[in-house]
Amino acid sequence: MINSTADTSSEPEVPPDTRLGRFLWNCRYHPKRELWFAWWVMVVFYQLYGVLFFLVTRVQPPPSPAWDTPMIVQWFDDRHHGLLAGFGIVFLISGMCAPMNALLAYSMRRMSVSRVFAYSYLIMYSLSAIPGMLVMAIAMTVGALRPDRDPELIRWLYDFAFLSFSGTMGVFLVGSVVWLVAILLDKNNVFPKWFAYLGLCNALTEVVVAPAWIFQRGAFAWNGAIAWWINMVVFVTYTAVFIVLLRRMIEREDFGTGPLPDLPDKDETVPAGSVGALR
Amino acid sequence: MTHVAGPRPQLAEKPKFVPGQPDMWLFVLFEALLFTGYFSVYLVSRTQNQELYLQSQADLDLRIGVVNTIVLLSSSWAIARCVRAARGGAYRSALTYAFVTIGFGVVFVISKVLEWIHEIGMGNTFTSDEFFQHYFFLTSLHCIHVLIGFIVLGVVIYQLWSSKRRSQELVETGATYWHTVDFLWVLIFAMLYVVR
Amino acid sequence: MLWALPAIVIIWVSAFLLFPGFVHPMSPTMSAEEVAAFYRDETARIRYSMILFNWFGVGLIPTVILLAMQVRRMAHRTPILSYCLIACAGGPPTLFLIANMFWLLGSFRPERAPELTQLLNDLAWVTFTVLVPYLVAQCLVLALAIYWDRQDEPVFRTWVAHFNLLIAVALAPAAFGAVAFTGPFAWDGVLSYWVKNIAIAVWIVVMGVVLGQTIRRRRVETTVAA
Amino acid sequence: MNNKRLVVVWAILTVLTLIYVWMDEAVDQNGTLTASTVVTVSAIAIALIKVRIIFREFMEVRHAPAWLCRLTDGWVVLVATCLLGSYFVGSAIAG
Repeated sequence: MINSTADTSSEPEVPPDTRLGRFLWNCRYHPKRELWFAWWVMVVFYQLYGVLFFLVTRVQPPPSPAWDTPMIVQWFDDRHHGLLAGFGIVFLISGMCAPMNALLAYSMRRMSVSRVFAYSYLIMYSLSAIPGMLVMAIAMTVGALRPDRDPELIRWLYDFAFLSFSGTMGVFLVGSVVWLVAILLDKNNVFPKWFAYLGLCNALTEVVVAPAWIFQRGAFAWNGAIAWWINMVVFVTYTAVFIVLLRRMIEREDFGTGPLPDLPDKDETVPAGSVGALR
Repeated sequence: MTHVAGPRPQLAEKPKFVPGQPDMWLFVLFEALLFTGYFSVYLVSRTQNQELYLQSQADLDLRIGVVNTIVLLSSSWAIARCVRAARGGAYRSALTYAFVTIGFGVVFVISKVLEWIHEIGMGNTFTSDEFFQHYFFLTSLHCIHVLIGFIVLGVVIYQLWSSKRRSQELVETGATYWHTVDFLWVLIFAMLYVVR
Repeated sequence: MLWALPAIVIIWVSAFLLFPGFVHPMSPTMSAEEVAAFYRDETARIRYSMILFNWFGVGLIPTVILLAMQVRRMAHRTPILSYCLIACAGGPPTLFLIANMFWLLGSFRPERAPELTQLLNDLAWVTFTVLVPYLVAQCLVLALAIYWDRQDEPVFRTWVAHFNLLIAVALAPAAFGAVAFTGPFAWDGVLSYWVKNIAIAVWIVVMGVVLGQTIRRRRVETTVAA
Repeated sequence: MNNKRLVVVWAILTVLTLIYVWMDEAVDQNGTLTASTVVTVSAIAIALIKVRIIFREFMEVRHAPAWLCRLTDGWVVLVATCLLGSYFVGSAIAG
């Protein structure tokens, strides 16, 4: 899989012809293997995240906070196995956040800005996975664990899960702002400036989530049109954009400290010697 | 950097250019679409419960809204003057206009806060009914944009201050942001105060 | 910082032995009344052992940061892998502290309704059992970093990488600790409890020794060079 | 020249704002608000006209390359469609 993106810059003595061989070669010798590793982990993580949250556990799109207790118990009963197994996989894979955050932090390190940005972002986003995802997964797991538990307690777990998931705002808000300020100050041209402005939109959606803590129904509840659906659109756009931009950053990476060079045109193949010189 | 598009011979006497970073225009359009989303949600929920919205809307004072709008329009005018002055090299006057813009912005924020206090005094809070949910949501989200606008204007002033900097591109980018704040308010004003 | 590790290990082992629910791990099949009775009868031991854990639960962070610093010295082009380790460092202690709080809460008012005590106990055990994701990621990243460390004098020997892979495999089943009430996957089962916790203990001891040797070797090198 | 034009634009925008006050007076009966499709549609229309003036004059789209003109105009149309669409669809659902 990596070879499809990485074979443009392979060394002249690249031996294998098979896909697998090329993949192994890339794993061993590719000069950007660490970056591609982190990038692929990020892509796979988001795919799994979508599948697990939307299809396996079916906790997204979120159910209504206005439901009465029997409905909520019923909701847990319908998803009993999906929740337990799905969140088991979530627990297994959520460590994949680490390479992802490392890559984002690296993008900031490659900029001409202070190291403060990279390290702040790294710490903030490593922290964010716990209240933003794992606490939710734990509450859901415990909720599904004993269907015969007192319904009121199940309802409490339901609120706990969705509010911790939707209502964790600050780390993402400040994290996006850190990233966008770094992009705006950067002189190395690592990211286009419009991505910084898109980051501002994303940061503002985190502000918009806040009413989820207050309302049990309507557009501002945790499943509401404004607090969930519009935010989801922005978040998905933002994520898709930064995945593509990070990919381009890795392709342009020259391991220097100056401005990142632009990509050569598609028809113009990278001279193998330049990569050889890099190594 | 973006003005180097160059004059096109077949067109008018002036060269065509994008004001400010083209990147900022993406923000303008994206953010405006986002607000369109919020307005659509508002309009749909409004039609579902028309009576309640009309009743609550009666508690808003249209005159305050009009004054707010005119204040922001004036600030928009001032920043447009600022851009023209900076382009002409009249940096002192550009600085003055930038400060006038901030002045109008501050007046806007103060009048907004006074209006909120007034509404809360009348018992209309964020949680009191659906109309006021939307009212407080839209106005405060817009107010956050104004506050970010102050930071942007700060950058503009910083650029204009010293002869070492003076990037016309950044001044224009900042102005574009501020106009966005203005036209978003124009839309919000129509949505909250006028629509029946 | 490494000299602190043995002390931390001793404290952890004693807290582990002190907590009445660890040596014979509490079964998820216990009824609410049994759980409540357990918290009522063993209040003191639960409290003191968990306070001890609360004090020293974060003790592993310096070790992971030391590992990240060693990874930084490896023959890599980017600091990404050491960033990964830093990103992993805070996760397990934070999750453990959440579990720790639920246990302490459970023992704070043991006379409350048994259902509530059972809920706190469930939360504590589930959190404790599934805290593996960052540990797994940490082991895998470290293994990858060692495999990619191609130089004449690698920072760590290759067997350390194999060892980390093994530990990652041993830890993985615990992520499914809530799927079953009985059998090896249950939170008191062979895989989710014994294999996982022994793996963590072995990892700490082995990596502590390896780190100690590496740092000493490096110190000798720098003094010779100077 | 340029500056005068800006003042004129500002004046036009202000007058358009004041039209709202007149509309408001015209439609309401002694302070009670009544629903009115005409007011709603014209409020949205006037707002979008103002937005377009701000685009063209204040934000200098007038001098910008054609793609930006088309983009902003297209955007105004898009917003108009969304707002009027949600209003009418919403009304139709409410019956």
